[in-house]
Amino acid sequence: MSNDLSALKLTNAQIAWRAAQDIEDGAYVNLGIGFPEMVARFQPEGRHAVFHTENGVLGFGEAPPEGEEDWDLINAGKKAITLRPGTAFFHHADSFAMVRGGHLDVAILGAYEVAQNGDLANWSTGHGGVPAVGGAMDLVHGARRVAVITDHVTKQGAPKLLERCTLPLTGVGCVTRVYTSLAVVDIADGHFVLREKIAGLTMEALQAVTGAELKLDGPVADLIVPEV
Amino acid sequence: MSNDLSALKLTNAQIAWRAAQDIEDGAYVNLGIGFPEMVARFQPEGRHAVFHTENGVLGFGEAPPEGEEDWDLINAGKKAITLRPGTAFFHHADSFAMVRGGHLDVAILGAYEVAQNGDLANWSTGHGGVPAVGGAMDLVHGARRVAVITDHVTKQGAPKLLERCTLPLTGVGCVTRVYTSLAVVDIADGHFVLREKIAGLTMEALQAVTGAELKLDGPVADLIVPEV
Amino acid sequence: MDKRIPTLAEAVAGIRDGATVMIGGFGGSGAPIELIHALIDAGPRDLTIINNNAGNGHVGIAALIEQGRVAKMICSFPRSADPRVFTELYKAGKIELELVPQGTLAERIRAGGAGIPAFYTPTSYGTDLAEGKPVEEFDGRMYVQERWLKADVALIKAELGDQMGNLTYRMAARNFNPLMASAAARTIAQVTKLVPLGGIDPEHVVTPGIFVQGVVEVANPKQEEILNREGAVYP
Amino acid sequence: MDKRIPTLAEAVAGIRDGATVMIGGFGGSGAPIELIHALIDAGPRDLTIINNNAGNGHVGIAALIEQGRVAKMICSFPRSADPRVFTELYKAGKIELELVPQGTLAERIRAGGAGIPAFYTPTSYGTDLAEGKPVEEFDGRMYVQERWLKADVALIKAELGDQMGNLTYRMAARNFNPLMASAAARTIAQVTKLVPLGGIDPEHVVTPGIFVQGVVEVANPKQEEILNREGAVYP
Repeated sequence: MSNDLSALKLTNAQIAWRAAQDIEDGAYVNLGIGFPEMVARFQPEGRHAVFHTENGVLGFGEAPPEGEEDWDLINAGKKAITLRPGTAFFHHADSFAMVRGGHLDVAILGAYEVAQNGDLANWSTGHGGVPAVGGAMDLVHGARRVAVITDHVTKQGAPKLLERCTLPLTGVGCVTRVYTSLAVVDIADGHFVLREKIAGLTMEALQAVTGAELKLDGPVADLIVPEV
Repeated sequence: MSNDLSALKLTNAQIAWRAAQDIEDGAYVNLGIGFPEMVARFQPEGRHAVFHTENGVLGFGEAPPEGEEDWDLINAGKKAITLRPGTAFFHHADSFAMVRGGHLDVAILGAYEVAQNGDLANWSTGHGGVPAVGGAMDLVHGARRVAVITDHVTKQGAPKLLERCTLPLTGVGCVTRVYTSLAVVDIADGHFVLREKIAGLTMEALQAVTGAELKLDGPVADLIVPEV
Repeated sequence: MDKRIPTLAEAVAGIRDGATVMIGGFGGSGAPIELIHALIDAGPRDLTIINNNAGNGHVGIAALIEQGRVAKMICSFPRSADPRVFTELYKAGKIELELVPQGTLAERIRAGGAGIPAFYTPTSYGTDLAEGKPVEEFDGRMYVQERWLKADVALIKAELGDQMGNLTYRMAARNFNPLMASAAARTIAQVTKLVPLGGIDPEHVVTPGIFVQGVVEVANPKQEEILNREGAVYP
Repeated sequence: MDKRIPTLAEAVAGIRDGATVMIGGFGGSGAPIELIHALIDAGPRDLTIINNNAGNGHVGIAALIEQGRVAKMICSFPRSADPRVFTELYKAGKIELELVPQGTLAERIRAGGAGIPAFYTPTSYGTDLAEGKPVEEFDGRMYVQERWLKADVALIKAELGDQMGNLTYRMAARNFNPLMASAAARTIAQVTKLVPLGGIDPEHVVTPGIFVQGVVEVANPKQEEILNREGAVYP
């Protein structure tokens, strides 16, 4: 990845902000562990999503101040959360009934790789280490809309948007939109369709760091994100 | 059936009394709609079974006085019941998880026919009418012990204990003990094994009203039941 | 997010001819009588109704059947103290019946809500009700494959409800209601008391709001059992 | 009927070498730390442990693993803030791992409790975790067949408990606990407060006593998260 792209690209917080703009008021949303959790901070004024966590809480609030954690009240990332009016508790089978049964509107997950057919790899780097899958394989086949937020390329500069995933799959044909540090890309009919890209980034430069063809279908908007 | 047998035979309440004697203290018990419900009245002194009803109540009490019914608090026969300390409510899937998952100790059901291989027919007379099965097919494959209480013969005097059921089955090979108006019969290895019979009733007379061979395996006790 | 609906008529609006409708309750307990009567008033026909029973007397589901709105019943026990309405139409061949063992009915509905398209149960193996269904052996025992049940709409009855759709139930009136809430594209709950957000302890929520699309308050709901003892007829 | 057990040692007595033990909790919330430590003291080996995770730090399940008692873990996420114990043994090939997607793990346990020997889920279709499992198409979509999970013993943590074994939980500490209660031949619950019969509203019971064989009071239970922040080590 060139120095130019590094200067242009969105921060993780900005990617999360962009993803948050597409969440409707009242949507039921599951945010993956780690980076995706950041999306909750950027709900547009006047919209209130209802957040679901795999370990059995719906409609929870943000993290408590340090020192005020109740470690029985955590999210799937084992971080402390808080109650809000309307929160509900339930067991794990009911929690995944919500996931698998198609009751979530949106799941937003991280990715190692996303393929143009919607395949996602985000649970195993394939080599050594302890494999751990958590709820990702359930989420990708449950939520009505499965979106990915990710840097456009790996730390080594290799594309993460590919013709075909090389790492072990989390799910087949499940992702419908990818928010990256450079672009917003839909997946439709087995192709990446570019919707938005960073202003000042040429199509050629973007395509050069993308591992599969970026198709066009209508206008490409500028990906404009505030400092957050 | 001879007049002699009619004079000797147990009343329904007495059959229920006899069945109740085999229910251990603390057992989880489901009683079928109608006649089997009577078993609850005859728990031996000092023993307390916990009664389950398909519509989502465990550990309930007897019927309330007339006029004090709460029709949201009913059993599977749609009769009013009462709360006891320790009662729990749950939905139908959890209720049948208890049944199907093998958590009930005993289910006691009525029967049209019972076969020597343990097959039970108790839900359909086979001709016309509206078929209705309720929870019987679940109960026969769920409880650890499935017992039947029944008159030894039909109203027309025909045997109800048969080599093979003629009516549509409720379950295959599920019944392990039958309490009749004349005898207590176990089902083991595809045979009826006589355990108790009314005093004064000859083996021949009993066999004559039974549609399959009554085997012997150890002593046959007198079936002695108080006036109830 | 506010799922409150002001009137019963609005609550059942949009249920179209031919819809599959789950209706909560076991006998009269937990039966959403007011929603059913609103459905009768609304007029859709050729409905497939999923309930444990097939109505009793001349109110609720029995009234819906009596008005000729039901093409098919999926239930476990279409007999009751006064089931004349269903019985007559059934014997006349004017209503279809899919008879399902009660535990299988509950599990099929739960499966519909939980995204489980099929499961195996020992229930009904070797009986007429397993005819035509795949069977499989697990650990030396035979089981019947059963499919999920879903619906276009679920009409349920709850006790407390808030504007997010969180619900509690009253005693044995819980029965099929929470399962059906999860298995329908659109679930409408009549609640005896609408409470402010936070009015239900998060530990006591039985149906989380994610399963509910509309909540309508019916402050003094009728009990089918009492209506029938009074000889009530709807409409 | 009185399912109360006076001591933790008696509560875990009889768990034999080679047993399959479900242990409730998700991370530290709902983890029955005192029961796990009593199990360490009791000494059985070659255990198969079913839990969402594989322990954290040097207490609870991590301590059980560290003491060499665990032959196999069945879990969805054997990584944690400080998972050294499991990681080292796993890399050394000294502990077996069956990795199960979290929702499938929950559903398999529920199926074990509910008498459902197998079910179909879309989860893991087309991935390495579906290898060797039967697949089937329903309504044009592919699903993986998964089998029930059962255990000899479940060790769970609850909030209130009565002598019949009725239980409530505390917030997100509910997680796998009610499911595991239903899926083990013998379920032992540590409860933070033992209440008299009738002390739990029948509407608020989460685990009905039929799923519980023993209840032991642990009045001020340790929280794994806090123990680990203190650097605790067991024994």
